[in-house]
Amino acid sequence: MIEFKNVVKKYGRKVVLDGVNFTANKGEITCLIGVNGVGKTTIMNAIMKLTPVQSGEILVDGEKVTKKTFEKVAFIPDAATMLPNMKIEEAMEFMDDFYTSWNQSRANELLDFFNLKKKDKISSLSKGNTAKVNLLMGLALDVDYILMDEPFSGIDIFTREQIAEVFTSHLIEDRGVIITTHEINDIEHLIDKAVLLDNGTIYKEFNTETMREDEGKSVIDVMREVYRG
Amino acid sequence: MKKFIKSTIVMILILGSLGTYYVQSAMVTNDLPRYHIEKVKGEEELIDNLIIRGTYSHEEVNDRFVLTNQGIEYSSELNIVERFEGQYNFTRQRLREKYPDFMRGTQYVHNNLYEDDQYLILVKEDYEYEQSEAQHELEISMLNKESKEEKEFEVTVKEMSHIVDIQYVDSNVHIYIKKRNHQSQNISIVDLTINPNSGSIENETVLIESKQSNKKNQYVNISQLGESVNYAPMQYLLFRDQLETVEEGTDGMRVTDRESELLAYNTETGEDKKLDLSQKEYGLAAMFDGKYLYFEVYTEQGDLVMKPYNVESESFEDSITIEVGKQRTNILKTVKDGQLYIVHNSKVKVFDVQSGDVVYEGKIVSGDNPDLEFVYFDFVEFK
Amino acid sequence: MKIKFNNRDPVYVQVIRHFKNQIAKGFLEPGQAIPSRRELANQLKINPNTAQRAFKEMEEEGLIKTERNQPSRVTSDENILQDLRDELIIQAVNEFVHSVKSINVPLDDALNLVKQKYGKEKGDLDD
Amino acid sequence: MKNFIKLANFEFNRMSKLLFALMGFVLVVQLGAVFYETSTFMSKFNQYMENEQLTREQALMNFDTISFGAVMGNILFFGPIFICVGAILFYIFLIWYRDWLGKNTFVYRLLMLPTERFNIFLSKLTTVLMATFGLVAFQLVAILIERSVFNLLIPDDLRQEVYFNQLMNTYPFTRILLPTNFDEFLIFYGTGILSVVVIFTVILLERSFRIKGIALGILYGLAMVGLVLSPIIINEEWFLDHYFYLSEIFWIEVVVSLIALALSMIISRKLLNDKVRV
Repeated sequence: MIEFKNVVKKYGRKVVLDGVNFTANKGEITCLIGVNGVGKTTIMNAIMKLTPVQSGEILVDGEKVTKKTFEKVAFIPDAATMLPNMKIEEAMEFMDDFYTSWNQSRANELLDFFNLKKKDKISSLSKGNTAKVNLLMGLALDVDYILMDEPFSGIDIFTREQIAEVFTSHLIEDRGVIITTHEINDIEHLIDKAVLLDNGTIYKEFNTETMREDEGKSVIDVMREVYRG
Repeated sequence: MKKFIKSTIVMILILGSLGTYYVQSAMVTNDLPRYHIEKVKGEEELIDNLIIRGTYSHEEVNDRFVLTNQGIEYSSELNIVERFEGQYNFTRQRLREKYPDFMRGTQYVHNNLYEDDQYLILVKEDYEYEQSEAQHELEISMLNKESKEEKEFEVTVKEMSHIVDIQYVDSNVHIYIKKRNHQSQNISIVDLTINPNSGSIENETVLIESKQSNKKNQYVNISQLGESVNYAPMQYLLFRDQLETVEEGTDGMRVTDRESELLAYNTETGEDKKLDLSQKEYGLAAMFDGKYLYFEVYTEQGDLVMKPYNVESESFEDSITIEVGKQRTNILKTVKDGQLYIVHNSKVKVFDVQSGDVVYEGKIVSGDNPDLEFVYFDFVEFK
Repeated sequence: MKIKFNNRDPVYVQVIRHFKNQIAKGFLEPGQAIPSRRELANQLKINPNTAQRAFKEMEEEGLIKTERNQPSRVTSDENILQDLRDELIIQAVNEFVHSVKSINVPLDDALNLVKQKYGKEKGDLDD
Repeated sequence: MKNFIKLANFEFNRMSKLLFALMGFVLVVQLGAVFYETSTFMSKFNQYMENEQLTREQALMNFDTISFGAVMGNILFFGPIFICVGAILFYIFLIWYRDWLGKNTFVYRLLMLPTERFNIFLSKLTTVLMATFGLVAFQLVAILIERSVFNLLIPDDLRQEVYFNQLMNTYPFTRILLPTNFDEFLIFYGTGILSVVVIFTVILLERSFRIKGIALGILYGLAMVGLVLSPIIINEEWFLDHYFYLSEIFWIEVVVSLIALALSMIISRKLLNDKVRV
C-alpha cells in the first residue's frame, strides 16, 4: 500500500500539493486524474524522492522510502530515462547491473510484445517506441508497485492500444499501479480507483465500480460534478 | 568485463606513469652525497652553531644544501613548509626550536634581537601616525633563559628610522636606533636606555650626530660596521660617519669626495673614540666581532693575511696567514668572540686570535670520500 | 468476444449480463469451459479485478463452476439455466412494459403489435 | 561498494571518448610543436653555416644548442594543456547538468537506482579525478614520445640534454601540473579535489533550490573559500600577529580543508537524499 498523509509541497510560494491524502493498494490500479499542472507528476516524483516535500508522510507498505524501495516500486516517467546513445540491449544491461529485481526473461517477453529490436539505439526510436522502451524498463522489474506518468499522452492510437493491453495482462496482475492521466477515456474501464485532483488537493477518491453501482455515475460524471461544482 | 577495459587502461596509465615519475624523483634525492664535518682536532662545540651553505651540482642534479655539524640537508629534501619559508633565517629557526612560545609572533629576526647566555631580547617595531608624524612603537619582549620568566614592555619613539643594535648592559636594555629629522635631514644614532623593571625609557643619549652640511651636493650618512653575529653581546659598536660630495656627470651621479670617520662606542662605559685606520694602510676592514676588527690582505705569494685589530687596546694582534694559493675564490670566513673561522679546500679551521692557535680543525667528507668536485660552498654564518 | 460497455453501470454487472445473454442464447453451452479471468480481462480490455468480481458473482449465482486447477465451466444445472432464461424474459418484459406504459398505449394494441413483429423476426431475434 | 564501482565505471565510460580525444589532441598538437621548433632551429643553423661560410665544426662552436625546453615554451605545447584544463573545468559542470538537461533525463534513472545516492556523487567525482590524472599521466608519456621524436630530429652535437626533473621545473604550468616533490603533488591535487567537491556541492544546491540555490551556492562557495583561508587570515598582523608558525598553520590548514571536504560531502549527501529535484 502506498500512502500519502497530509503531504504538502511548495515551489517557492506556489503550493503544488496542499495536504494530499490518499492510498493506492497493491493489486489495484489507481488513477490520478486532473488537468495538467495540478500536481499529478509531483505526487509520483515525491514517492520516488525525486522532489522534496515540505511536510507530511509518504509510506510504501508502511515504511518510508529508502534505496530499498526502488527495488519495490518502479516509476515510468513520461520522458526517456536512458542515455540516447545507448542501444536497447545496453539499457537492459544497465538495469540488470543495478537492480536485483530485474527480470531478464520478462524483459525479453516485453521486447517481443512491443516489437522492439534490441540493437536499436534509443535516440533513433520514434516517440511511441521510446515510450515502449520506457515501459519495458519499468515493467521488467519484479516490483510490487508501478507508477506511470501519462503513459498515453502524445502517442499514436495503436501504441495506446498496445499499452492499454499491458494493464489487462499478467505483466500488471497483482501489482499495484498508480497511473496519471488528464484524459480518462482510454482507461475508464481499466481502473479500480480514481483520485481526482485539483489545486493541490484531493477532491474525491473513489472506487469506480462502487461509484457506478451505488450512484450510477461514470468517472466522467463525477469529474463533471466535481470540477464544475 | 569488457565494460571495465577503458577504466582499467586509464588506471594502469595513471599508476604506472605517475608512480614511475615520483619514484624516479625520489631516487634522485636519495643519490645525493651525504657530506659531514669530520673532526681532526680541537673543540667540536666551537662549530655547533656554524652553518656552511653551498650547492651540489652534478649531472641532472643541481641542489642547494646546508651543512652543519649535525649533517647535511639539501633543499630538495625539505618538506613543503620548509621550502615555503626558505632556507635562510637559521637564527630564527634555532630560536623557534628552542623557545617556541617566546618566539611566537616573530616574523623578522635581524637587528631586532639580542642574545647572551642568560637573556633573549626581541624588539618588534610598529608604526603609528599621529598628527602626520610617524611614531614608532617598540614592543620589547625579554626572556630569562634560566628562570623562563618573560617580560614585555612598550616604548614609543619619534623620528626613528630603524633599529641599529640591541645590547643588555648593567640590567638595562639598550636599543640603539638611527634617527632622522625630517626638516633638517639630520642623522643621529641614539641610545635608548630602558629599565626592564619600569618598562620605560630612562635615558636617551645621542651617540653620534651627523655633520651639518648646507651644500646641495653633499650627503651625510652614518652606518654601522657589520657585525659577524648581529645578536651577540658586543663590547664595542663601530660606526662610520661619512660626508659624500656628489657631482652629476654625463653618466649619472659620481662621488667625488668622501670624508669618513670610524667611531668606536663602548657599550659598557658609554665612551666613544675615534679610530684612525685607513684602508690604504691596513687593507679592507672585513669583519667585526665586538672586540676585534679584522682586516684582510691577499699577498702576492697566494696567502690570505688576516690582521685582527683590538679596539680596546687600539693595537693589532699577530696576523694569521692562510695559504690559499693563487686562486682566491671559495674562501669562506667569519668571526665570533675573538675566533676566526675559515672554510677552505674542504677544511674547516678555527683560529684563536689572541694566541694565533688553531683551536678546531675539521674536514668535510662524504663517507670516506673527500672529493668535493661537484660542491661549491658559498656562505658561512652562525645560527 | 467484444462488449460495448457503458460508463454508468458497473463493469462487472455488464460482464455478467453479457455472459447471461451468451448462455441464454446458447452461445455458451452448459458445461463449456470459459476463458480464465485474466484472459477475459485481456479480451474485454477490463481491469482483472473487475473480471474477478464478475466471476465471483457468477459463481455465487451458480452460473459457473470452478474446480481447483480447472478452467471455469458453465453450469449444467437445468434449474439455474431455467431461472436464467426466466430472469432474462422478465427483465425484457419489464423493460417493454415500462416503455409502453410511458407512451400510454392500450395493452391489447401493444400485444397485437408484439405478435405481428415477433412472427416476422422469429428466428433471428436479438435483444 | 560494488554499486559504486559499477557506477563509477559507467560514468567513466560516458566520458572516455572525450578523454581519449583530448589525449590524441594533446599528442598531435604537441608533436606539431616539436616539428615546428626543430625545423626552425635546423634551418637557422644551416642558414648560419651558409651565410658565414663555415664548416659544420666551426659553426658548432658559435651556435647555441637546443634543448627540449624550447619545445615546451611553444604555444603548441602548452596550448593543449590549457585546453585540457578548460575541458576538465567545463566537465565538472557538464557531468551533472547533462543528466538533467536534454530530451533524455537520465537523472531519473540515476536517482531511482537502488543504491546510496551518494554513490552518484562519488562516481562523478571519481570520473573527474580519473580524467584529470589520466591526462596528467598521459602528458608524461607524451613528453617521453615527443622527446624521442625531438632527439631523432636534432643531431646529438646540436642538442643539449636536459634531465626530466629539470625539464618539469622549467615552466610554471608543468611545475603545478607535475611538481617534482610528491608532497606538493598531494597538496596541489588535494586542493583541486576539495575545489571539485565544493563545486559539486554548489551545483547540487542549485539543482535542489534552483534560483534560490544559485545564491545559496555562491554563498556556500564563498564560505568555504573563507573557511579554508581563515587560518591564514587570522594569523595576519591585525589579529593574531603570526602567533602560529607556518608549520602549525599548515597542519591547521590540512585539518580545516578536511573539515571543508567532509562538510561538503555531508551536505551533498543530504541534498541528494532529500532535497534534489528532477
